[in-house]
Amino acid sequence: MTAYLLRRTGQAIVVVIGVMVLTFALIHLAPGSAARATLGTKATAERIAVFNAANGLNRPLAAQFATFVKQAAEGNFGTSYSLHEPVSTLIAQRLPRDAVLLGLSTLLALLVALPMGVYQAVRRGRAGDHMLTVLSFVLYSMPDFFFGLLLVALFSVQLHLLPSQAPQAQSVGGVLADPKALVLPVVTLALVSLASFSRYMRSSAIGVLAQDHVLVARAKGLPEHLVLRRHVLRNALLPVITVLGLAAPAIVTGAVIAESVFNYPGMGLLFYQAATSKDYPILLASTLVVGVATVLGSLLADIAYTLLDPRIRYDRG
Amino acid sequence: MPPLLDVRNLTTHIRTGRGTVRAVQDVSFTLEAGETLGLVGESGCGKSMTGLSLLGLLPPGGTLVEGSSVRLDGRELVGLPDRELRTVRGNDIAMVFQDPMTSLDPTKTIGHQVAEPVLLHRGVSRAAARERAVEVLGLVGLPQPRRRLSDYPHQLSGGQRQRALIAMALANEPRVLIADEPTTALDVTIQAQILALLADLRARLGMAMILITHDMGVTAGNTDRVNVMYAGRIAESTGTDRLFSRMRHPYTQRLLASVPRLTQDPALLLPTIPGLPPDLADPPTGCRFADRCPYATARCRAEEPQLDGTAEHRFACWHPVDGPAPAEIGGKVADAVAGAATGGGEGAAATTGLAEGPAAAGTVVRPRAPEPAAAAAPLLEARGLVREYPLRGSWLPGRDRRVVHAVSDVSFTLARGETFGLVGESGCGKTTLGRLLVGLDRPDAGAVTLEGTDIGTLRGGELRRRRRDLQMVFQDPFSSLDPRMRVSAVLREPLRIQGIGTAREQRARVAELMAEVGLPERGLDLFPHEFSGGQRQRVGLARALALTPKVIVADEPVSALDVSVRAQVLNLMKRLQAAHGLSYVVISHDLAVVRHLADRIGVMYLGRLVEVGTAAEVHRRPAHPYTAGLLAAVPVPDPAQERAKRGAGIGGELPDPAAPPSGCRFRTRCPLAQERCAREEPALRSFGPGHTAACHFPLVAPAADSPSDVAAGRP
Amino acid sequence: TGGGGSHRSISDGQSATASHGPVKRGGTVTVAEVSARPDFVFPLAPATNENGYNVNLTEGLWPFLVVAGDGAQAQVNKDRSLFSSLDWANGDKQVTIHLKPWNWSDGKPVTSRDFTFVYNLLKANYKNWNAHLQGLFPEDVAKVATPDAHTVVLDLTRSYNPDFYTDDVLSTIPLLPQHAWDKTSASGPVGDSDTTAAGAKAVYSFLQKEGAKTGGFATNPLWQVVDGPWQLKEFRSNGYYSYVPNPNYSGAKPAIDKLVVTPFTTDTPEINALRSGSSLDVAGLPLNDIAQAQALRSSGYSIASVPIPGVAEIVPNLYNASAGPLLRQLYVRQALEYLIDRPQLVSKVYNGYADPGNGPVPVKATGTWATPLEKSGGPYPYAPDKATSLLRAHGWKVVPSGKTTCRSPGTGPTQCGAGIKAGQALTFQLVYSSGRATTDQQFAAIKSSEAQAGITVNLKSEPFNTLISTLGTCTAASHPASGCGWQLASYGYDPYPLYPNGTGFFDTGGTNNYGGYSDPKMDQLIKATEYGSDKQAFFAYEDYAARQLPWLWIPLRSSILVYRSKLQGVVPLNPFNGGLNYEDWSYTS
Amino acid sequence: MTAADPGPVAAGPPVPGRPAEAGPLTAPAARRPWAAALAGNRRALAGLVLIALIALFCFAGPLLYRTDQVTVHLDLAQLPPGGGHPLGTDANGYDVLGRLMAGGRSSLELGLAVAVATTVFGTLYGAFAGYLGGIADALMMRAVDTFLAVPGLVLLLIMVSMFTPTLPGIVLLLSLLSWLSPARLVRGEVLTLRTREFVQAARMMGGTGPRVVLRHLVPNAAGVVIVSATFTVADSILMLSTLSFLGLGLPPPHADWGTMLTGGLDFLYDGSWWLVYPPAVILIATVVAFNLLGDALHDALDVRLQRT
Ligand SMILES: Nc1ncnc2c1ncn2[C@@H]1O[C@H](COP(=O)(O)OP(=O)(O)OP(=O)(O)O)[C@@H](O)[C@H]1O
Ligand SMILES: Nc1ncnc2c1ncn2[C@@H]1O[C@H](COP(=O)(O)OP(=O)(O)OP(=O)(O)O)[C@@H](O)[C@H]1O
Ligand SMILES: [Mg+2]
Ligand SMILES: [Mg+2]
Ligand code: NI
Repeated sequence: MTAYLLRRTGQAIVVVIGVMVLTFALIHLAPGSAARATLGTKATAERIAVFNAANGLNRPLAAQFATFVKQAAEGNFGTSYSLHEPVSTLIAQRLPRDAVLLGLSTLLALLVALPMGVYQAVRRGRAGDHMLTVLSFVLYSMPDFFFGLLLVALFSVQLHLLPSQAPQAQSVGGVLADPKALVLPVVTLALVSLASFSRYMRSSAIGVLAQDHVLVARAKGLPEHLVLRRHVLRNALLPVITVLGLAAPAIVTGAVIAESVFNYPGMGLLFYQAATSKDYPILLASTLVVGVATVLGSLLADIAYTLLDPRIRYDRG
Repeated sequence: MPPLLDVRNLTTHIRTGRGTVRAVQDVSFTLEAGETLGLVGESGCGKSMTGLSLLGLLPPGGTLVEGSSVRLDGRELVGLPDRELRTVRGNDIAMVFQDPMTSLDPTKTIGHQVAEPVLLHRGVSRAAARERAVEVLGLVGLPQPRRRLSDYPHQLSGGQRQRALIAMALANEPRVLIADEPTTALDVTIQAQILALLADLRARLGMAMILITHDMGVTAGNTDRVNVMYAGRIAESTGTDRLFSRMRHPYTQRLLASVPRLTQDPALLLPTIPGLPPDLADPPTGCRFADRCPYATARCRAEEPQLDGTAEHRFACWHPVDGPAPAEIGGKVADAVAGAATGGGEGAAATTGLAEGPAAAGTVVRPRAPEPAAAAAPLLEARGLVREYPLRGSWLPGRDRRVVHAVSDVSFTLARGETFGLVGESGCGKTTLGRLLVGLDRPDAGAVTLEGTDIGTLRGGELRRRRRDLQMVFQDPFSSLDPRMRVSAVLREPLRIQGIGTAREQRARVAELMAEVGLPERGLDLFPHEFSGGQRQRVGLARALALTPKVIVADEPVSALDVSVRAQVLNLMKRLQAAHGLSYVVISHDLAVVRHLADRIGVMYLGRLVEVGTAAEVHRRPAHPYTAGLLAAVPVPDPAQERAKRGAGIGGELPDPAAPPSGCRFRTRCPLAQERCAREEPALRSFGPGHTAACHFPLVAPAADSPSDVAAGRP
Repeated sequence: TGGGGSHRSISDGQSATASHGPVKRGGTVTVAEVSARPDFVFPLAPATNENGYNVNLTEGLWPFLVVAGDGAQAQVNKDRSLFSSLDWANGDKQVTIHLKPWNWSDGKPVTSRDFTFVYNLLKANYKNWNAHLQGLFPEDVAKVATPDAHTVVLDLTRSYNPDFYTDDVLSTIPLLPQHAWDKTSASGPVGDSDTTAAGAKAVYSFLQKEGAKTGGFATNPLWQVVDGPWQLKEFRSNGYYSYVPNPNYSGAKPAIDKLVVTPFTTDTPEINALRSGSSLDVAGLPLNDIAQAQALRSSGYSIASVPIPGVAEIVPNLYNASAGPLLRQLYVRQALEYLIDRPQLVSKVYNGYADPGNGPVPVKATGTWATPLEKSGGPYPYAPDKATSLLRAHGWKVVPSGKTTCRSPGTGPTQCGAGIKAGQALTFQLVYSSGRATTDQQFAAIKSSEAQAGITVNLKSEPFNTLISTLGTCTAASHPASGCGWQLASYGYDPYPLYPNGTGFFDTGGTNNYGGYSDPKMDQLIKATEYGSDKQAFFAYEDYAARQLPWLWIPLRSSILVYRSKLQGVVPLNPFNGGLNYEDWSYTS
Repeated sequence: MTAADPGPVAAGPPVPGRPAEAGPLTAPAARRPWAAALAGNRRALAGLVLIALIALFCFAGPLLYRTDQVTVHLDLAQLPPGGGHPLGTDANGYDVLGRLMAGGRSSLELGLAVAVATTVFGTLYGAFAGYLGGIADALMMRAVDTFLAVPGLVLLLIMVSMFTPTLPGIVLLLSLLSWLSPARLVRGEVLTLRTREFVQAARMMGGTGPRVVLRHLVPNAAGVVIVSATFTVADSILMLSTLSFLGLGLPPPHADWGTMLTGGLDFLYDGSWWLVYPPAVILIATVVAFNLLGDALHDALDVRLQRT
């Protein structure tokens, strides 16, 4: 197991370096100048020169990359061009809020999706399965912005039941203190990811149900609910963990939408705005953060997998 | 007093997308305490479904049809609410399944799984359930049961897992144990151990047992009575001895005859049952065996025979036979060759009625030199082959470089037209050796020479050309053919790759190959999945023949096939060899198969070749205790013989090939082992012409000639 | 003369009038801001720290010397401005500023020393000052004198049109508390560091550094010293902030207790919040949501529109490698303009809430400056047949709905023009800034109507910042440069100060003159508007620019404000700050 | 559905039909088992029928119902349904029904093009990585991981600023994001296929690497590939709508459902339902249809893979 984890960590490091090179290259390949984007319509040649010099943009790309890597290693991502704040501060402000929103919605999605997937697997081919299948596909197929707006139109505008915005507090505590406002964004994000989780769970549970050990459990006289809980759920969960681990980038993309629909400025919007205004420090730092999150996510998923699956846990040391 | 288990008119239907499968039809039998009932038959004839139906464990869409009745001690189980049925399952009736690899939950400890039924049915405390688990694990002979409790299934070997499964079934001392092919997935040696264990437990606990198997040998030694099933029905039902000596149903007769035996004359073809069991979604009217029965008449096709006869011996047949078929029924190899030459082959013969192949008797004239002269250069020679696989993670600093010793210093030769058989338990390196022989893998040391050329030194085009001479037939006919290619493309592929002939010539050759293996030319347009297992194995043979090789290495060519089909393929292999002067290396863990095909046999143990000799010699006068043990473990379809040898065979399991025992690798399981065996590695010694073995304490006296000559592996 | 004059009063085109109920003092007003997050509090923002929204934050704290816009009037707001009078002398070469006897929030008086403090800081740092206009303040100040604590005398290097100078220059200068800010470190003593160039640089850079620390906006003692009606109470990094009245404000104090500005990421959640009846009291309404008006009115809101002083345009890149030669031809620009149906765009796309965009001066927001030509629809009213004949007359084979190509190349009067090859098509790529449905509609319509004369306009929309990052200034000298790949660009609009002349836009080398337009006559006309007070000079410039089409004129939307009906003082709206004169607002009881 | 259940049948060699051994071969009905499995699957059928209807609507519809989807008619803007416009007109005066057809064409074309492009590239990439193994595989897969770790939105935003959003441009863009999943899937598949005996058989005959990959591995991974391609169509159509929402979609007068929906959402509250719900419904229906089909194929192919 140690060997396996060592190898996985090695791979993760390679990927993080890859992410740095890739984003750096892409960002600098894109046409347009950061100076003009930042200085706006009044960018004179003189000011552009000052800006470039101040931010080291007049140096060769390789040197810029070296500086970026060196500073990133020290945890210094520079200062945003357009927001004039240290990027680390910006991320520190926004990341936890996003984590709350995404964490809650993923949790909710899993809480619904796992039993739902197992239920569908058990009732495979029957009316209940078909209904849930179609339902989850419809949820999956709704563009998330449309879905969010529909919910707002119904629950906030029509019924005045729930606030149309996510909590506006800056701190995580403040966000959690406003559960009513969390409902719509969390539900929107959760329902959108519900579909893919439940599909995975369903097909993985179908696979497990077909295995002999389930038959053995039944032959022992175990009641069906115990068969499912003890012998199906955990086995079926394993592949889903891997999927979860890879979900980080997709979730970030989803977050942009939720953030703009529910007015919840987080990493997604920070990133989006940085990308449109060529705010290199934010762009680089946030892709790096997401990249690292993804890599960590799949690494953690692998570790979780290892812990949950004794076949790997006890594999030769 | 009612019988312990009384099954009447058990009928199970399964609704599926392609119609209703009548998996079990009108099955009735009784079972008394302490009795073992065998359920035998070909694959798909409803054996497992019968067992599952007794417990009410039907697949989705499955129902027990009106009129079915299962009484346990007079209590009707059919129609019982699920809650009450659950108190029977795992408590009064327990079941052991075929595949120990998948029958245990990989994420739960053995202790948990064995204690689970105890907790469930006995209402005892967790600690008490654990104690009971320890007890039964000890009972089934798992060493150090207490330590095993916290192990996970993957940490156990196949045999140990099967023991754990049995322990689980026995935890509540059930009155009836249904064992569904409990040993099919295991090695013969382990199979013997498990069967002995089951017999012992049954005697000690006084259980009744239903033993489901397709192996007539297993049936012979381990059952009191037998139900032969065919296409969802019982075809014949009687006491075991009577079944083997005085069977009445032609199906039983044929089934028995098609099993190759150690004692049988290899020159004779095996009798076969042509065709396949019917599709149970659409069973034929009348006798379901009629299509494959040599005695079938119009009545058979119109009218269904009922299971009738005396209480001791019931059978369902309009034209019962009386006792076993004569041995010559299969015909002889030479005749088969002649038959093929006249264009019909087995396939055509199959439909002609009485027997497969022309019935006329004749002597075999094998077109080969049976006594390879020492002077004649061998066709293929393996010299000191070594192949070791590094273990995962052994690159880490601070760890020893550990390797699996798959093949260690193996040498032997193969003469033209000869068949060399390789036997040994699973994991002893047979496949690895086979791959080395055909150049699919390269040895770490040693060399394989074909007609004097070391194929290890060949590269590129030269190697590609040389490959024509060496072909391989694989074990699994389901994975050895590309499922996306039509058979015509499969057979043309070798010709294309080697650039042999024009398209037209290639097509002609492909048609010729199909005829050669007894498949109709129409089959060329089909995909592999449209064939049965046996037919696919024929395609595999045809493909190997396409390049007219000199040597064919066949790795377990029949182990995935049903008995009846197995006989057909074995016959075909013999015929092809006779017709083309092929040399075979046949790999199998089944000594009977090897004995049937091979001229000489090599016995492998943990990567080493421990004994080599002519088939007859090895069988008659095994020198190595391992060979003797293997021979003893092979189940023979003869009740008397089987019962006599119960408990014989090899104990223990194959040691870890990454850390083989010092000295003689077999010493840990050898009844004759002494301290010398641990110190000193035995050299190959001669035990007669062409018979060598590596043992310090051989079962027969070695010949007096110099060992150095033998060490080179030259017979 | 002073700032105000009746000749400057314009009708804002809106009939919204204030309801006049009894005023109830107190209450909180919550204002929505869409993607406008201030991040710099020091009012003399350097270019590198300016994001366009900082003035929203600082205006209420440190008002400009001259405050533009009085209610709906496009004139100087004398009550809120810091001067009591401006006197021009010496042939409009000298201006005497009399300051009101007002106090800072810490009780100290606002004095002429505060003006010289600002002057000294800018003198030493103007190159980096975002609001700086080439050649104007402080470059054009020959001498500053402070005869007493409330009088400043500026001697200028040349005579100016007083309207221009008051409205465009003095309206960009706030007064800053020298007694609190004249230092070079947080703990250092307050002194007269600004009087030397080096000292002024040090003070500026200290204030610049402090001004960027968003965490300290509401707490740093520096920013607590204000002379405006408000004091910053709270500021969050996401752009949320709140004001409370400055208790020591010397002018008329605000009636409300607290003003909260709450940020929105996009229009969508803002509309949702309004519609769900949340706590928003004032918010902008995107034009394409104009249909929501009725629903909003019924839930207790009023709606008013206010024209934006500025000009919307399509900038032609006269020095793009492929489109430049075409666009340099006046007749091509004329044809393009003839094919834009501005009145229809105004009525259909903008529901009438837009300036038609007939020339360089908006007729609604700064109507007094609009010439009769502009008011009557501009020199190039929608006329597809004129466009067609213009092109034919210059040697083009016009294929309506097809591809018009040059039939007779050459430089003669009936030929296509220099650099245009035979068979060349009239194809342009137009980039515009994305995010507004009305803009998409407008350009789709323009594309479609240009096709009537066989002119192909390919559209590409990009977020504003992305778009301007690719917009390099292209001139005859600089092209082909890397930033000259664009052909036609429309990034929104350019805001005008009170005096809407073309400085910086159409003059050779002007800051916003991206397309490289250069015409000596235009330069001369623009200068004339800066220096003389002759209205004819302005009109001459305006009509010339309207005809010459340095840019293609297009309609400019108005901004629409939604406010709680019981909030009074919101209307009439002041176009110069989007109508957000919080200090005039109060609830009716 | 039960046919798909890997029940006890799987234990022994399967018994397809009843071709007599070495006797007459009865060819089962379907040559391609997945086609047969699909035919009997209601979900797949529903998906297929839906796709066919939508395709018919989009591609044949304009032949019957001609509208001008190029010229803006502001004077006809936002007419409610009725008269000559069964579904009204939009803010540009385009007939909504006609625009749904035109938009559907580009949405479908885009989805299919992306699916084809990513499938071809991803499959080859994954197949070679899996077949080559070792260092080459490790490097190739780390490249995939790298792309996976960069949020799709980053790539999209950067790419959008580099390319003018034209249909081919967007296809390229979305393909850049979508090839990763077929590549990973195919590689996984190839890793297991590689050990199958027919691959060894091909090598036995002297088959070369590319031959093994192209002739054996790729066709056998086809199941996985088809499933993933079907899902890619759905995902691409969805992604295009997200791009439009972010203002990065195709510029007017180009039509696609996502842009229509995004534009229509501005009128969510003002009663212009015909600008919101028709594009939403057809967009969702299309995505659902492709998902149903892909899901059914997935099930069907599982059966096949398990049977052979
Ligand atoms: N879940 C199922 N759905 C449909 N048909 C099934 C199912 N399980 C078994 N069958 C059919 O029922 C018949 C009997 O199957 P069963 O498993 O009892 O055979 P068996 O004798 O145990 O064969 P084997 O030796 O291969 O285990 C077969 O024709 C099989 O195809
Ligand atoms: N590619 C490989 N990598 C690592 N170990 C291997 C590899 N192939 C085989 N082995 C190991 O080598 C040993 C011999 O395997 P081999 O497959 O040759 O045995 P076998 O006699 O053919 O067994 P079986 O009867 O189960 O087919 C086993 O312990 C196996 O685990
Ligand atoms: Mg079975
Ligand atoms: Mg093997
Ligand atoms: Ni899957």
